[in-house]
Amino acid sequence: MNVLAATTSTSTGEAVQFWVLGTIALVGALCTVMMKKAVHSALSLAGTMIILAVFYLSQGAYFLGIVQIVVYTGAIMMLFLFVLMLVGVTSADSLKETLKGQRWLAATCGLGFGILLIAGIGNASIDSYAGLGKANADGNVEALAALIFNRYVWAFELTGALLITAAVGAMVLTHRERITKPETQRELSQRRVREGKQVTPLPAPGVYARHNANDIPALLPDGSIAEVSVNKTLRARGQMRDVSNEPMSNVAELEGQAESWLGRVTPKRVVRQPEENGSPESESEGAAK
Amino acid sequence: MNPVNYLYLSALLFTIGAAGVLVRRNAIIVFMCVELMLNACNLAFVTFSRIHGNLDGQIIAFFTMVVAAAEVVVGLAIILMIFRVRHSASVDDANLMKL
Amino acid sequence: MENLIGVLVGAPLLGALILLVGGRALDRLGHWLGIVFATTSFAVGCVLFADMVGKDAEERALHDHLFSWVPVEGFQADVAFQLDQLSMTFVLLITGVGTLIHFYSVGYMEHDERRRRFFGYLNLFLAAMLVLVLADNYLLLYVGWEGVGLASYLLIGFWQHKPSAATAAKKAFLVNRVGDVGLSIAIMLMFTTFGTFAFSEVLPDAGSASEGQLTAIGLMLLLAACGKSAQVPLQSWLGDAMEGPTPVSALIHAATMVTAGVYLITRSGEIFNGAPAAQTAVVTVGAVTLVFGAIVGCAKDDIKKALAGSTMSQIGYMIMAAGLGPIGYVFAIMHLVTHGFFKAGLFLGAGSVMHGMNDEVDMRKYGGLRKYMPITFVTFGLGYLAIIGFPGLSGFFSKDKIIEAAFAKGGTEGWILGSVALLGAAITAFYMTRVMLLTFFGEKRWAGAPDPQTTPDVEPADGHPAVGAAPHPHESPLSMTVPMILLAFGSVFAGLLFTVNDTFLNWLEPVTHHEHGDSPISAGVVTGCTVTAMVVGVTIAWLMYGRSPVPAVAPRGSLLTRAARRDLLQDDFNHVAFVQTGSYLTRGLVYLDHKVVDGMANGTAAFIGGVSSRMRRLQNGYARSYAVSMFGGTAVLVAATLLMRAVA
Amino acid sequence: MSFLLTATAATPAVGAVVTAAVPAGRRTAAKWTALVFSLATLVLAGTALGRFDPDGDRYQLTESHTWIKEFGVRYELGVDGIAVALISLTALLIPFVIAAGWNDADPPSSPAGGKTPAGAETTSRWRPTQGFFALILMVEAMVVMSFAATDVFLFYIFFEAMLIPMYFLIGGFGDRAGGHDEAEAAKQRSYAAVKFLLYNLLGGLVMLAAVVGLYAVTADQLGTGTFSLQEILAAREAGRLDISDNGEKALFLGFFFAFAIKAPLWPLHTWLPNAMGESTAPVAVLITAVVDKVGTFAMLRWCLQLFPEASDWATPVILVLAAISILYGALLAVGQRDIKRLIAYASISHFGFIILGIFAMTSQGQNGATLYMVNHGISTAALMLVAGFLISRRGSRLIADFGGVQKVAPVLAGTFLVGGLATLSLPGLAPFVSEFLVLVGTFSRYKALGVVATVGIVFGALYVLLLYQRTMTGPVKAEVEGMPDLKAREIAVVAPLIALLLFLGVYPKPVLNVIDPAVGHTLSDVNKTDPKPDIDLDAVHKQRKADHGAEGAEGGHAEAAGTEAAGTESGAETHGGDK
Repeated sequence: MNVLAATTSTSTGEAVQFWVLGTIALVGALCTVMMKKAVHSALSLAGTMIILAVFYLSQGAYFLGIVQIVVYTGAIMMLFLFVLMLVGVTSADSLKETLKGQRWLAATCGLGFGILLIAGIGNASIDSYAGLGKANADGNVEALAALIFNRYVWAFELTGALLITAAVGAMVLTHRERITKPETQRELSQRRVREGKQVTPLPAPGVYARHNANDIPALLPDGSIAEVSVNKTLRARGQMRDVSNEPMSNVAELEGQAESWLGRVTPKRVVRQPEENGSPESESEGAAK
Repeated sequence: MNPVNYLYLSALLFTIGAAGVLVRRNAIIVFMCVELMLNACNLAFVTFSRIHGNLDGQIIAFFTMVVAAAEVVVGLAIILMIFRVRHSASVDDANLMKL
Repeated sequence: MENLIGVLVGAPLLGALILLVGGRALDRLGHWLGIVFATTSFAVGCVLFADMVGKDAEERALHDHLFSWVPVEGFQADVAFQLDQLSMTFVLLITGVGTLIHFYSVGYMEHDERRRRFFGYLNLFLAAMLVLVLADNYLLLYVGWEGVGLASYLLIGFWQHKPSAATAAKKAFLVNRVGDVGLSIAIMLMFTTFGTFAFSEVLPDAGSASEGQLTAIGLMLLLAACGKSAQVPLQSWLGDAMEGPTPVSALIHAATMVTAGVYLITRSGEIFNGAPAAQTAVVTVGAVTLVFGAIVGCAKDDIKKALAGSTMSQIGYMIMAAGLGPIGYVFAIMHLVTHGFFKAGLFLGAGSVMHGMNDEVDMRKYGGLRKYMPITFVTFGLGYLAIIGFPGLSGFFSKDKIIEAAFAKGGTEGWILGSVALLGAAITAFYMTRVMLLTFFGEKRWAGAPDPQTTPDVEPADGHPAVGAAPHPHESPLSMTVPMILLAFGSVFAGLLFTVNDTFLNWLEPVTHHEHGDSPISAGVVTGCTVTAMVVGVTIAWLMYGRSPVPAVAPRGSLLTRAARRDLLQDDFNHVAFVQTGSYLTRGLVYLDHKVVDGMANGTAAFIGGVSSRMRRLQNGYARSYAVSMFGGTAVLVAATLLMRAVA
Repeated sequence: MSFLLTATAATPAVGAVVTAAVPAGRRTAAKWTALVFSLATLVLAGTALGRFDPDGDRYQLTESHTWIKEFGVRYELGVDGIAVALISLTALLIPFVIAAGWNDADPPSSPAGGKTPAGAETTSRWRPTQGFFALILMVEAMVVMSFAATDVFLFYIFFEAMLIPMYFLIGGFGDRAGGHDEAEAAKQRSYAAVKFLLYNLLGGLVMLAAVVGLYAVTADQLGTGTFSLQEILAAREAGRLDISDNGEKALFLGFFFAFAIKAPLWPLHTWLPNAMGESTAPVAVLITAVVDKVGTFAMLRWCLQLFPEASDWATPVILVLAAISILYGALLAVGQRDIKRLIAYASISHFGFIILGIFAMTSQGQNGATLYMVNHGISTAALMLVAGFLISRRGSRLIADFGGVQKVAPVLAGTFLVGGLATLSLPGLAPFVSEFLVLVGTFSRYKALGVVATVGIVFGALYVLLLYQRTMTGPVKAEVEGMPDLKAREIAVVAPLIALLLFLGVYPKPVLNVIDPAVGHTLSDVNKTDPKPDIDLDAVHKQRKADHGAEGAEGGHAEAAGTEAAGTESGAETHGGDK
């Protein structure tokens, strides 16, 4: 932007841009750290990265600015989201600290480190800057290319090798080699019988016709829920919606009506206590009923 | 405004990222915080490039990005694998380093 | 002729080696081998003596350099022998008496299954003693000095199964070691003072050293002499050394080894001549021991211990004479030689008595033995007359000369020393008469009916004491009596032989340099006093033990008697002062080593262990905890960098 | 350039590998392999000794190759008289150690019930025998390298690496516990091994810091850092290397600390009694007669040569510590109840003498100290090995468990006594010469210390004689009854050692001739000359001659004495001529 060889101050426009976007970037960074859900963190980070890309552009690093958007925000953050999707939400998302004193130590170190860095930068007393006018004279991309393919070509080649290795490594890591013959249906059923766990097929989720969503466990004859009817991932995330109280209370209500209709004494209503692993949602739902 | 302010911003972002690494338990978020730290460094490099008027800083930032990309790929693959085995993405669960 | 000196030493050394390494195969003729080697040595000694007598006084000394022993820069010690008149005297005494005692031992040790070993040790002793007197430098002398100590250790403890013998042997070696410290330091002092310790270099020029240096060397030599010659304050081992077989007591602890101290002082005469303070110390030690030994000798009921006290006392005479300087050296040696004869004879006599009495040593259980052992009685009696200084016998001449020399020292010192010597002579007469009366006169006091005619003559089963069985007194075999007779000849005639024409004086004079002292009283008066003292001593003893029967169990006695029986409390003193303190010190140090020195190391280890087991908790396995440490570490590094830059 | 030293060190190393590779169940083959290799080493060491010319260069049989160029580390070997004597000692003792430990690592004999199948199986699979002998050979290889190395770094590597086989030898093989609690014995053993390791490792680490420091100093002052002794000495000679006073002191202390632990010097000694007490007698000999010698040797070669001024500076303290060692070790030996611990404390006393001799800085002292190393090796080996035979017969190390052995096993008692007499430095046996040289050397410069050290010989006699009296004399104890006397193998082990003790006691000149020039070099390194005697006898003689020149007899006498004195000073050659 600035074509002068050595200047002390940037344009006002850039200053305004810095103060506004810089604040947003900071907020984004803080959100990345403090958001409870990983998805929210990822989105905040993406925002911060885009703002950084803008900063790159405004500082004369055009190539990097574009790369930042394309590679970082576009590719890397998408990868993060993909993985998030695969992994899903876990209990690790909880913001509750489990290590004693970890937070205090982290705060102390962070604060100390930040102060030191800032003090160091302040100490450096850079009042003027050269600007990239001269370096970018033939165009930023051409100048970078000249450097990369001349002085840094060796490092560049190595980085290429690294990337390929990383790609192969990721594949190797995520790939599961089957080292035994896949079990046939017969073997599976035999094993089920041998282990005596669950011989029949798993129950399907949903309660009658009213709730057929995948996250709602089926009910057993006594009114309790059959957890195995819900997908394992959902269970791991704790996204199991227990609606057992609703039909139970409906039945009880119906029975009450029938009793009163028949003029008999209302039998004591049995209210099932929520399961231990019932998610907060299901708890609140139960309470709402 | 002096470009030094970018450096201050970079320092703050780095510190926030570092604090995130220390505080969060979800491996993916920890990873994101690491990315944040790398980005903070990149910002500093780009700013130095501008202050000194040569492009070496940008080159370094470029390489950092490439390496970061490689790191993310491998790192996420590892997280996935661990999740598959342990059904958890918490960094605290992988405490096999304990004596 | 020089080469014969090597044979002189080599023969018994070879004998010791063959006998000790040879094993059981030599058991049957081992003792004869030992005698052959000892006799060879004696024969060579005689040849050398004959050769020496044939030469002029100035040319008599022979020198034989064998090989360089310890060559280190300025420190040159050689294995080299020097045979002059002084050494010659000792060589003849050692090999002569030694050979006789070899013969005697054949009979005495007849029933001991380890006789071969005994002769090996005796040969070893001869070799070591010859090295001692033939060495041409102090370091080689030291080898002989410790060598005889070793032989003495082995022979005192020969009956190792007896704990008392083992203890006595150890005690003798240890006390001698204290003396050896003195000799070591003396040699070191010579080395730092003169740069050498060869007789031929140190002695002629001793005068060039300062009196202080000479006094220091002299006192250290005196310490050495005290150890080896059982002089106060290192006298305590000699009494216990009587645990050894009697031939050993005769040879080592009467005739030869214990007189090594006298040899050392005489040999180092030039050093003492330049150090009057050291000489005073020597005469003091001699005079004190003279009386000390005599008193102990009076109280002992054990015949060998009584004789041991006497030995101590007689060596006191010699040491005192040697301490008098040039006026006394010759007489010290003369008394040494005559004492060698009569004391060896006395011990052999005592051995003969014990041999016939089932190894009973308590004189109160003897009595009236003169009828059963006539030869022993006569030879013992001649030795007795010699030691008390009966006119005409050897002891009379040598002791008289010493007493004369003591008076001739002059001044108050001379009077004191002379009086002490006279007192010693009187006490000597007393205790020797007591021994004589208790053993050979009076009633028969041993257990069982004292009628040898009716009881079968049974030899004791072996050399072990079979105390309690009824003894059957009998005369000893020929191999024992012949040496006794020969020694008795020596006791009778040696003194006369030496004194006529001052033979002995002229013989030794070139080596020891003699001066005639001016005695304040005439020689005749001194002789008169000596004879009077002797008569007084004999009379008192006869009054006490000759007229009335002696109780078989010792009476309680006066305080002095009881103290004297306990060797004037020397062992009690040593026990309290050294043994007990030492054992407390050792135990304390062992405790200290375990608790403090080792404890500190272990404490450090425990401390580090404790700290690390606490530090281990930091390694909780949580990656985030480690990350905090890393982050904190980075912060510290940054801070340090900044600080360094701020300072620089 | 010859490869003799490399070969001497490599032979036992190869032997160790070969011995370890002998298949299980062929125990006897392993033993013979080890013995043959140790004898081959002895031959090579003997060749080295024969090729060594005492009057030639200071370092001979040198080898020099670049090893790690970047750090100036070289593979440099070379021996002076001291080193070649000690290499010979090592090579000499190892065959005896192996022969004495012939059955020490055999499988425990099966219990009284007879051979059970399980026991037979452990016997056929038993491998520790191979390990035991391989480890001994490995120690030998490393010790030889430590003696031969003239590169600080090379020396350091072997100085430290020695700890590993020693650790296993101490911790892995102990006396048969006999009637005692096997588990408790194993616990004590591992405690001793760990203590040995930790003490020596600590010293080694401190030394490592000093080694690095030395490199830094040479790199700083010479441009390129070097560990080579010869280069450093040459540079100092040329004035190119001048370590600052404080730097030299610090480096000296770093080196000395490690050597003082190894030697060991009071108060760093407490590992030795444990290590020697718990290990088998041959291993105890290995520790005290071979491995510990590296410590005292290193003081001579490294401390004095590299840091002469600092050595001078530290001398008073070291001498006092050495004197304390002498008395302390002897007094503690008196108070021991365990035979092997007693010998260990006696060794501490003897190491005090050696260190005293080294730092007295006189030719007598250092000659004596070096000779002492050799003699102490032989005498302790003799005493300890016989003690080992004694202990294995009774299954107990306690002095109180013995008594009257002399009666039942006279040869054993006799050899034990000779070993003991050598330990108390009886004249006529080898240690006397060295001990007296040390005392004279010390006395001529430090009178009081000399006297204190001399008093030590009384205590020496005390502990040896007490030990002999309590174990060998007196009435025969019931448990000792029927104890067999030494067997042929055992006599073959002890007899040569005793013969050597006698020979070196009477004629130590061959050894002294090898050592003496090397000591002269070392003394000139530290700029020390022997103190002159107070009286110059030559001057006295001249004076006398002048005074009595006219008198024939006097003059002649003085002249004769004078020539003799001159002969004395001009050294051994003259005496040889005289003869």
